[in-house]
Amino acid sequence: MSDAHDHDHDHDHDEDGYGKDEVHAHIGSYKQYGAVFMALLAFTLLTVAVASVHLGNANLAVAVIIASLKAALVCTFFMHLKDDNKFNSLILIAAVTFIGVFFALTLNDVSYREKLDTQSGNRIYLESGDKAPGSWDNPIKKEEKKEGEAAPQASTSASAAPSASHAP
Amino acid sequence: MIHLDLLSGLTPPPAAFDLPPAIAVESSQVDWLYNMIYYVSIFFTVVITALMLYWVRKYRRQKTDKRMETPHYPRLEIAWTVIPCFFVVFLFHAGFKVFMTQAIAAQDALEIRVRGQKWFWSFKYPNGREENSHLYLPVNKQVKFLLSSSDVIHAFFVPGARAKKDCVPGMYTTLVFTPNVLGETPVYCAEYCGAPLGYPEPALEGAPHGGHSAMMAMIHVVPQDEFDKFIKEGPKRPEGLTDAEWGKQLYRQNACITCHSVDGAKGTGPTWKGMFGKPVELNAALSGGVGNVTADEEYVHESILKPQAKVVMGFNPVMPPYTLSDKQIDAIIAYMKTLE
Amino acid sequence: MTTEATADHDEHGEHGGDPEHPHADHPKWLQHHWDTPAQQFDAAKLGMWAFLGQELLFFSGLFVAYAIYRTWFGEAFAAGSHELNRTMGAANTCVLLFSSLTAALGVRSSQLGKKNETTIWIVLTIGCAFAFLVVKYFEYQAKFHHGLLPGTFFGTPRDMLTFEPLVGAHSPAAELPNHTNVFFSLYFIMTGLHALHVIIGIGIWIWILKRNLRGDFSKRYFTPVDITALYWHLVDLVWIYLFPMMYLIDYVPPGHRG
Amino acid sequence: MAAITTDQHGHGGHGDPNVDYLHVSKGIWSWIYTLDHKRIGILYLVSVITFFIVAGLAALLVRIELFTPGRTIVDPDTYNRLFTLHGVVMVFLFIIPAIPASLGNFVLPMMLGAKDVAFPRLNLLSYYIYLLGSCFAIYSLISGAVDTGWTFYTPYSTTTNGAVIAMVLGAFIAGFSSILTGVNFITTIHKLRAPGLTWSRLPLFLWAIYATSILQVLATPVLAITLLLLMLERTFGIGIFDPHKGGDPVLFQHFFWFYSHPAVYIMILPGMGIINELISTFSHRKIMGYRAVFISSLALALFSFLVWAHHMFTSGMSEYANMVFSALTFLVAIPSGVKVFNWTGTLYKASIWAASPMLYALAFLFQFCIGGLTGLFLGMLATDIHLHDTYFVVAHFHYVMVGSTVFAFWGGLHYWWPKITGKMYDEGTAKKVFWIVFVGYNGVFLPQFVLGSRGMPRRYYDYLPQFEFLHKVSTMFSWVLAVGLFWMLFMFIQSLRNGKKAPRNPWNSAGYEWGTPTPPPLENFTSPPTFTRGPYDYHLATDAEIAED
Repeated sequence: MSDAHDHDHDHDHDEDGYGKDEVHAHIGSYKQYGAVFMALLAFTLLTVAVASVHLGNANLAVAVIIASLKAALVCTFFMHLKDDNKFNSLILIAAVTFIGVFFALTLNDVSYREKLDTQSGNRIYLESGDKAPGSWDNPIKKEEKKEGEAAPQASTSASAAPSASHAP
Repeated sequence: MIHLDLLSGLTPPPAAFDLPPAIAVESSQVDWLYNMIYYVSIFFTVVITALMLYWVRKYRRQKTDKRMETPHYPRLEIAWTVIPCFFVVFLFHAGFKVFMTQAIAAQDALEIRVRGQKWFWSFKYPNGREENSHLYLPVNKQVKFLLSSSDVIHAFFVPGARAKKDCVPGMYTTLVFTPNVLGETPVYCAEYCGAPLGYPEPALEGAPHGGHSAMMAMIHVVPQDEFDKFIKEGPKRPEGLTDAEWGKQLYRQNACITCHSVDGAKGTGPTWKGMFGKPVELNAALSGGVGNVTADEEYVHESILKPQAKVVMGFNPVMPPYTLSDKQIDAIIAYMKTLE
Repeated sequence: MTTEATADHDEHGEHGGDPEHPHADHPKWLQHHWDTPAQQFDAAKLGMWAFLGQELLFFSGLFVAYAIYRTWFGEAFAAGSHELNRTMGAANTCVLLFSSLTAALGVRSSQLGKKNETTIWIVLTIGCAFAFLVVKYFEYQAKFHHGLLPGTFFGTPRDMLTFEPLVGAHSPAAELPNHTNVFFSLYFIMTGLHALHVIIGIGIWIWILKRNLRGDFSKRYFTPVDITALYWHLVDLVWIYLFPMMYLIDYVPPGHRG
Repeated sequence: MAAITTDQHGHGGHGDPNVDYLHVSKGIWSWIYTLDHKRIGILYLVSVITFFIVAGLAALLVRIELFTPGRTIVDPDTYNRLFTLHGVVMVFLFIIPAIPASLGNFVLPMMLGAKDVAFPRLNLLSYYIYLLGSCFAIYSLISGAVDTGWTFYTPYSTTTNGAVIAMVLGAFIAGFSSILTGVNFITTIHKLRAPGLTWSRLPLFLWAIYATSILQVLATPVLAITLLLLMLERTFGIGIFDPHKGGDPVLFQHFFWFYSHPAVYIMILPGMGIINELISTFSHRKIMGYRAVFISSLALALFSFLVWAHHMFTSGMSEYANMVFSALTFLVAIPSGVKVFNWTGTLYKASIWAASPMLYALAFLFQFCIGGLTGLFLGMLATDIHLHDTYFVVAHFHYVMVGSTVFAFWGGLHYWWPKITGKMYDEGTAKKVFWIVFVGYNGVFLPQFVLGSRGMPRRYYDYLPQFEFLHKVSTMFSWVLAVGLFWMLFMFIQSLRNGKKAPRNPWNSAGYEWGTPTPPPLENFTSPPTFTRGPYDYHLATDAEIAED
């Protein structure tokens, strides 16, 4: 994958030598940049409109897809990835893949903190409402905290241990 | 009750290679895996090192150094890429299977709540009874530990059972094993949790010093009937000890010693020497406006159960709340009275 | 080596991200260890893209934290998100998209060697950036006055400049569900860090403007403008993701999650 | 080349080809403002070795304290600050910049046949950012160091006193130096290869540096954001990692290890790269399975991003994640195995000259076997539960970091010393020093495997009496290691003062970097080189190229 290749452009600079001597990237027209900008604005309005419609779980997915489309537009046209050296796109793809890995494996841990255990009928996270010591003490509700917190496990306050927010 | 002669003959020199003597059912499987990888590693290291040394000596550079090309062995390359894959997948499978035995508890497991705190362990039995630094377990009964911590991350490590799990503040984690050997086995803290200033004595007799390294507890595996008898009566004064002596023992076991000195030396908390019955100047801002108070039974009682209620001037409100029974607090007060 | 060169490479602040802009004798902008201008241009672009990959990973850490806390405290995030002003957020998005357009057109005119047109586009980009910061300032002020502040400051309305608590100002923090302070902590870190990158961007654009007015760039040498535009597009890219994630959260009660 | 006037900064002009880079310009300014990758390499080398000595002394004090149970020389709090100092300075200020920034900076352009790295000023800027970072770290050490361990786990790091913010800021800034070096090297390897140097002729040291640069660029920013969040947590109490405010301490561990596992590959990969050069030069043969070795370098770089949470098996992570990470961790064993088998295979039917650099390479092979294979114990869930956070882990990572990377660093230093300084060190002393360092090093860490299996936890100030004997053995051997290392330092200083003048190619190597005169001129090559053969093709190399002259 040697990339000492030259720019294969039809520009008039044609001195030979180690690859194309002069630097001349592809120059887009006003119309092209304008069109991309309009598309970006349209997507922004779309994502705001979709957000007001209550779609349940799909809302997050749609928002991410629209944002990714806008990001792709900016990368290919405004950042010239379309007519640039292919290795630059490879760097972007590598960065995005490793971010994906980071997301996937961390969420894999966080969202399954008690899944595996349910098959055997008991839970790692106490649903009995006992707060784990050192857990959430709501900074705003100062008054309730003062007299409520006698023994660490005594009070059965409303919010269960922070990460047991799902219902079974 | 087994005599508490703690650490002298504690862990006899390790039998299987260099693992501590096993005290749980699951440990034998872990030992088997450990020994298996141990042999595999020794084999590969010896083979590679022997080959290296032999070839280095055999192919020493001669005067006539006829530099020929390295031949190419594609099949060999593929072989030593694919074969380790199988071996490694087997290792993963075996490891995961044994790991699950220490993660999933049966329905009727004995549930012990373990709380790690800066530099001592406290255990709570199903009937609500709480003990520090000592844990009594019935033999051949699966135990499910519910671990938590109230300040920083500690780790409940029982080398004998090959079991370890972090105690994380703000969430519960579980650990499961079945002790099947009578006797005592140590519990260490495996996650770094700092150290107190100076060189105070540890909560557990004979344990090392230094905070994180002092955070040791003792598990006593006792026959079932003895465990039932122990669990029924609450913490009571061991025979042959006066109230004051029991108070002194509790002063050690509950790690009061880490912050409160008895000889007047300055520590993280106020000294107990000559404190009882005298007026105490409080930090009014932190004690709900109360200026000063005399150190009587009621003050000591409240300061043990709700330490943040009244804070002595010049000290930080860092004392954790304790759940001691009234008899235990009276014993501690008796001990305080002897400290003039 | 002219002092210009040494002054060049430490004006980016400690990020110092952009590979420095080459200066040499024949022609003036071609560094001695490069054989051809094309090689130098490709190298600069490649180095810049590596730096942009790094910036993406930098922000990804925050987005992972956001994702985790949103799975745990969905209700608090939705309540927090409704406290934010959507129109201001949308306006900011459009301002940044427009500044991305002007940056791209600035690069285009610089490639064609039109010095004056490039100046106009760069000035427009800087203008949009300032507009973005002004809108951000008012948004933050609203949060400060409502006491929706990160961590320990959550719940006590404060004045933005003096940090003095505002006596008598009502803070909706008490009515918000538990854990909403986590949302506002993340909100302030992510948008704050993004605003810091906008400020760094403005600094670089002003430096590029100075060099453009001085006539450093030509049809054969426009790399600095191109690279600064790349950095600016990245800043816009991060906001493209930040806007829906922060402002457009819709809460799904656990029952629905099935 | 036309006679080009030498320039005060020693860079603008093209430097006189027959005046070596050390004498082309004089004076302190020529070092402070140098843009020559060779001088920047030396600047890095000097700072890196100074930090190695500082952290090494801290390690000696830690070992002396552990000589006897109970209090030996320091209080528990000081002991905690000592081992944290040892950890932080060794990781962030020594071992990550050691090979890529010092030896890599020096040798990379020469191996590519280039005049300099792609962005010389960015190279100098990276060095000054590294210095700025270390100033913060030194300030933190002076004002009563940090007692959190080099991992800064929350909530301990956010609740303890001590100059945590200064140390964390130091590591934060030093991270950027690592990122910019990575950017610089990736661009150089892509864009500045001499004609004829195709990808399949690239020296394996450069493949390793290339893989390391990818890791440096794509992993270090996550450390930056983690440390930034830690600093915000300590100053404003934002509650991201604080359970009292709804945060999650295990999340910090995810963030920290997402960087720190690739970081341990940033440490080992350059070491592996140097081993390729040493084994090939001193066996006078091409590395066996060149393609397999460079692919496994890249594979290691890729896999290192997938396995970070095997540091967290007991941290309260879900069992589902434990399963996934344990499976992925075993992927990493395959490329390492391939490399070791190929290195050993190269020795077969070679013509081996066991000079002092080669001794370090052979020791690397032995010690990397132990380090790598003990990784199997820790990758497997069942045994890791018992062995995690015990001295077994301490011994494992010291075998991989010191036994492999630092031994390779010393081997590389011996190997390129004549090229860097133009002087030879005394071969006899070097061999004696090697054996002392080898015996001392293995004596310190082999007993710690046994300590760990017996359940001795990590970072313990005091221990039970049954562990005393092995701690005594380990501490005594640490003194032997210290003697060996000081003697090595003295040997190098001695060679600077009155070592014999080094010939052009003292090791009869066919490597590209030995094509230049020793020490090389400013532009590395008298005339721009073109390469017609691979770096290890001894069967194609002419006698003139190999000869010492």
